[in-house]
Amino acid sequence: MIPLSWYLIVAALLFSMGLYGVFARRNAVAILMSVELMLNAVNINLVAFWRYLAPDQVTGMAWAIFVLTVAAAEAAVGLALIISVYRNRDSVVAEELDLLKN
Amino acid sequence: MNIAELFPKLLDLTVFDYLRSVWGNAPWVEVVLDIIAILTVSTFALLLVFLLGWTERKVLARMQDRIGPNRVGGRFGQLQMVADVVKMMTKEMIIPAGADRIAYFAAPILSLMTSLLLFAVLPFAPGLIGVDLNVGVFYVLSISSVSVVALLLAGWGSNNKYALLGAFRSVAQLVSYEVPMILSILVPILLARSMSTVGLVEAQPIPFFFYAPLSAVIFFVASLAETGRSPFDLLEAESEIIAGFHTEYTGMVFGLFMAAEYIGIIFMSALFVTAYWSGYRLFGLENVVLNGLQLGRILGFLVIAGKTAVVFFLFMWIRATLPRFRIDQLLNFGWKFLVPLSIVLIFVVVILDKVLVEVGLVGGSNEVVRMGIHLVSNLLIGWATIEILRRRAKTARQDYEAEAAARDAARVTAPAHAD
Amino acid sequence: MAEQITFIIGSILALGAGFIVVTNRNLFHGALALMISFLGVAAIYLSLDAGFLAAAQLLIYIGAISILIIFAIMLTRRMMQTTEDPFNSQFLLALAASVTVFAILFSAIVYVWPLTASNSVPLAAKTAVADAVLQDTVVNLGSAFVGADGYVIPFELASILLLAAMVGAIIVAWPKPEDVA
Amino acid sequence: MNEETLQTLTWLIPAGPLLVFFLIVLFTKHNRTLSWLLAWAGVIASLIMGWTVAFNLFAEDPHHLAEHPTVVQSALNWIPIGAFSSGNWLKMGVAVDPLTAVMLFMVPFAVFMIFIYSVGYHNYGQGPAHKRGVPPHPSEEEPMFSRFFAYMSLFAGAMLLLVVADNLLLLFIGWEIMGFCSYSLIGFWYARNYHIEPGGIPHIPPRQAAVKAFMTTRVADVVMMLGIVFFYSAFGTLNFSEALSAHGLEHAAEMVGVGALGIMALLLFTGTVGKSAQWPLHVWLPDAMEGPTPVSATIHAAAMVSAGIYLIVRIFPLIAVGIEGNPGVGWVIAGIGAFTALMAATIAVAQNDVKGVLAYSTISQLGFMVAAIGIGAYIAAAFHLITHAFFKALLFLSSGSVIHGMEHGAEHTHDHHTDPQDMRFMGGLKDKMPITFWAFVIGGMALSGLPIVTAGFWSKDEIFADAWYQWAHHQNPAGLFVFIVLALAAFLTAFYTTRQLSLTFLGKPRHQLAEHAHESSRFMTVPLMALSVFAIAAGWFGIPEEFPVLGPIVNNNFFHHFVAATIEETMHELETLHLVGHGLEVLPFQWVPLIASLVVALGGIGVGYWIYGRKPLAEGQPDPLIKPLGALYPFLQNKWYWDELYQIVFIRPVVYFSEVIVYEFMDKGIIDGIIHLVARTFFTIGYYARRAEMMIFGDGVDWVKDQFLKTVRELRYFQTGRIQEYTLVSMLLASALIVLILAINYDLFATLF
Repeated sequence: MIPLSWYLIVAALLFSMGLYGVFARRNAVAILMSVELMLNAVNINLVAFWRYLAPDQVTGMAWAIFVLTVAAAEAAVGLALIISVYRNRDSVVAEELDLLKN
Repeated sequence: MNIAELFPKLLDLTVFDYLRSVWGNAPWVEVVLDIIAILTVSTFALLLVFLLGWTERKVLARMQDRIGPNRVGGRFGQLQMVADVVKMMTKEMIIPAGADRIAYFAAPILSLMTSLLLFAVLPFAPGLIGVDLNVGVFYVLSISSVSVVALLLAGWGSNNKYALLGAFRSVAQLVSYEVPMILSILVPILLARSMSTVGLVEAQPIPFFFYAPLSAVIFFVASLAETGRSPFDLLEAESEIIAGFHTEYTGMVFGLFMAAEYIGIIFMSALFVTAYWSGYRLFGLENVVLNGLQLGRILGFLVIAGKTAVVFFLFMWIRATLPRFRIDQLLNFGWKFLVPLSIVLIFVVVILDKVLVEVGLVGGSNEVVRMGIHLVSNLLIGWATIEILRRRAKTARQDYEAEAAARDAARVTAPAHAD
Repeated sequence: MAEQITFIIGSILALGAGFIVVTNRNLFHGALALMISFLGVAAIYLSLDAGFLAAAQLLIYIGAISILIIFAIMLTRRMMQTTEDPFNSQFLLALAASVTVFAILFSAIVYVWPLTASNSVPLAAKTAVADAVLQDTVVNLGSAFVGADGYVIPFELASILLLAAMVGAIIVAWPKPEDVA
Repeated sequence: MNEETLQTLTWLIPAGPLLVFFLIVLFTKHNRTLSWLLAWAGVIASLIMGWTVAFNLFAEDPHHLAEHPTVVQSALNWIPIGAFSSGNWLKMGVAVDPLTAVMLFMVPFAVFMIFIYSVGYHNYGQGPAHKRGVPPHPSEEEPMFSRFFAYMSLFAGAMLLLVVADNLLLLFIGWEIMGFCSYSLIGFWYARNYHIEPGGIPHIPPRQAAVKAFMTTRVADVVMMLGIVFFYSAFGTLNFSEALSAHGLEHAAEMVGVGALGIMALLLFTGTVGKSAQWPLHVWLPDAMEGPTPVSATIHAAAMVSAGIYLIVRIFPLIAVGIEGNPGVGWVIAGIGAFTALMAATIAVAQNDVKGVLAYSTISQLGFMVAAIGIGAYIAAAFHLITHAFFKALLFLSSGSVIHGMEHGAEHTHDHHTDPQDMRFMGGLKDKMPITFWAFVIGGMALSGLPIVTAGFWSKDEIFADAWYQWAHHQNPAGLFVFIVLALAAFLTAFYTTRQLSLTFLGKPRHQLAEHAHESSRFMTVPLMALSVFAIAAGWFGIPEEFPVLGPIVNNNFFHHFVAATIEETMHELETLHLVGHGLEVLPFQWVPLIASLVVALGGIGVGYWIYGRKPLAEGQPDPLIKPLGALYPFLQNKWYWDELYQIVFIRPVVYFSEVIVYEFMDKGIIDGIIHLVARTFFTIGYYARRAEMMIFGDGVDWVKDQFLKTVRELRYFQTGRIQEYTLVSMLLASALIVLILAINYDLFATLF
């Protein structure tokens, strides 16, 4: 049997990697991809908790589906924004999008 | 283990049980059996390509008043496909300069892989199925949506603008037609109250085609588009973008794409048969037992093979008959016609069927009444749709004619004002 | 046995491909790796008896989101010089931060969880549950989503969210008239 | 009618107009006839269902009602709280008790009348409009006709939702939808502009008025939301019938204390202060007159301001308990109400805008109701709410008709510069617009409280009676205070109403606009006539039984018994629990308030007629009050300078604060100062280090100094505008926090070391 903590650790690793991508990547699309990784990590947690702690209820699954929905919406809007920014500023490097500085 | 014992087990599908009894209960046994099953289904699917590739060439030739393959392997060119495969395998594989090699090679593999994966949930005969998932149809849809990725990879990896354009087009087409396909196959799912493919077949003493012919037609059209068949063959429209996403592929790599395409077509035909034409069922043939031998299994398999062949013939017929759509017409047709129609259809079917089942018109002799009512509602919707289309076409034609007349008039009077 | 294998393969795919996603210079390959990572997550779902969610993962993440991302990459491909550094100036600090976060999560899972969870919560083993219950999960999920005693409001809100996101995305990405000319 | 049918009907009451909103927005394609037909259909459906439900309750036995006040109760599970299938739900539902029933009688009817009127008001001309977003000339059609009806339907639907809501959250949802609708309707003519001559009365354009109304009510709503949160935490539910039962209140009083319940009542009351335009948040309402007149009628009669009063009437048991626990609460509510009533009445005396007078009279009358609640006159407040809604709707619609007539005059004379709303240019409209005149007279007399006949007299009289009873029987000084102040306000009310009537209708036309005015179309006059009936007859249902002569004849104070049934039982139980001093009381007949109300009403009308009506103003003659009032007159005319005061007290300081304190002082001074200080310190250190290095060390210190300088420069660019860096920092801080919490909670340091 696989202990629950293994799933949690895999999810934590995936989450931390995604976090690193969000912090350190220059390209906005890459940041978005890292965010998707983080969302996936969260979903692993939800499903793992569902299966281990409350398999007779649907709460975990339901929330996993909601996360999926939100991820889809987020990707659509995020990518639209990136394309729009690219059109206006000719750049998708997050560091260069710093009109708010100082 | 001997062959004499094995053969009858093959017929009544207890061969795996037999093998288990021979090999024991070691953990590796299940893994080996799984691999055997996977290999069997995949090999079967791949072998079908040989048969159907040849058939299509023959049929198309006949329809175009030609003879078709007639040299290799005798009068009918039976070995033409074998020769083709040998040719493709021996051809040089040319990789374009600047290709993204990972994407370039991942594409055909992914393409073939997704096509083969689809066969896992296809019920060939009673009890003869790779795996009976309770979300079988959903699985099919998920896998076929993954196959879109293969086209993108091919288009990007080839480093060729025609390939990339072709990939863009293909993705637009496939993603668009996924929607009506999902929406229309919801109708049999709702009627059967099951997403499993076996559940679909089991729920069809009367084929669902007679319940919802409109949904069947939509599904058929969408599956034509999903497999990139004529008249939706924009994926490879030779006259416009050379060969679409597989322009840069040669040799066996191209062969993989072709195999994947044929397997996809076969599967779509088989799924159509499963969802609307009661799959392997035909007047109880699938349950025949002769001398304790499960003859029904073989008969059921033959039944679904026959039905699939008919649908596949329909595919070929359409390919030989209809001209190609333009990309904007294609997308408009999908989004502005098929999608709304199938949404309306789903609403009607859901409400109607809920009412019918609540009233108790389900099962046994009542099933005919249920079918009749669904059929009438479907035909009504179809008639209304055609009526609406006819009127709109009429006004559009009148507008166009008025415009043309105005243009003509302008042309006649124009010289007077000229200069 | 099969479950462990699925889990291990899934984890390796998810984590390995995830690593490629965050480190790769070539964005397109990053997107491919992302897809593989999603596939690995789907495998993890399978090992958790959530077949429906695995299929949904394929359909939505690979079939929709990944394709969307690849499209975006292709549309902004002029910016995709693989020569330039994929990381910004704070990558070391970022590394430290994410390692810290992982350390916190890890210690929470390994050290703190056993302190909080009473012994009644089974951590090592899955709750034994009949196959029929798992088979019914999809049915229950369906009725929970549309039932009055379930998630019908959040479900409808999610659909409105998707609709709004779709409209918003179209409007945001729509070329302005002056851009076209 | 069985219970289930009633439940279904109640759910459907707000559904019609809400649905119509979407239908008009999505499907009518600016088809004018279709739009108003749809809007009518929606509100008629609400009217039929609302009256069906209301009359079902009217027919019930009051004693039976008193035992089970909530006749209709139906709730849906809304959002699961806690684990799925744990059975904890946030519920949303509808409920109907007698109070709801009288509102259901009033709201849909008044709204329907306004809808009928709106068709005539907007649909006069047939030609295309010259511009969107400004009032169309009489010969043009309103270009945003469909939009108007869509918003109005949403408004009506939200009000009905608020009325039938069985919990505070659903009520708040309706409340906020109305806030949005009032914003978009007040600013309906968004492109309108005014040229104010220097020295004239400040006059803001509709779009600013809309923002002002929205922002002012928002201030109150934030506080109200705090109240809702407090309510939930104290009662554990937002449901009225659960929370405001004797049991629920007792429980909450034990939980948080009686004094805290008073605070909660005040927090919720703040919502009323904003919505019902009480001092000090009354400033938005007069400017809300910038909307089309039907909107003014809706906002000030049927819907928006009534909602605020409805809220405090609805939560009356809570307020009563709060007052008992802390009499200051009662003083605050009664004081604000009474002060508002008097202040607004004085302002109304000096207004020249025909709608401006009505706006201030609305504020004043709302003050009456709030003051009534403050002294515990529950039924009187509810009664005045209903009668006021009828006669104020009538007055607004009549004034709209007058303006309309004046605009016809403007169209005829091509004079588009004279303000058609200014009463100084009117006069002599009695013969030109007879129906409007009589409607205005009936409404005006109801507002003045003309004895015996009109509805306003009976409801106002009841407030006086309650106030006097508080003083005479319970020796409550608040009662006397309210009594005196309201009597003054009532006198002024009668006075300015008579002034308005005289200026508008009597004498000879003082301007060519008035000369060419004529009666409005039937779409506008029919609602006036219908509302006139109610402005008179609504009062007859609340005649006290002991009233001389009339009381024994009618012998059935229907309204009193009916509405009292809502909380009679609860208040009785609360009395036995000693949470309130006394339950709902049946007042004995008292001569003092009756005489007072007769005197102020007749006196006000008399004085008004003596000054304005006896010898109507001639053209160009100044207002006769200007001379005797002296400096007071501009003070009143400029609305006590509240707007200017707020400009000085609130707006300028905020601007100053953000400009000077935040930007100049904190940003530039402290933050930059620290950075500069650090820089200078290290620079100095570096300087001396360099000096030292010259003598002692060499390059090593140079390097150190460079590093210091570099760090300092980095520090200055701490605000990078880069989202990634911000997230990184916040993540690090969050991590530190989590570690800290975990460490404290689980004594991690002990485990680790």
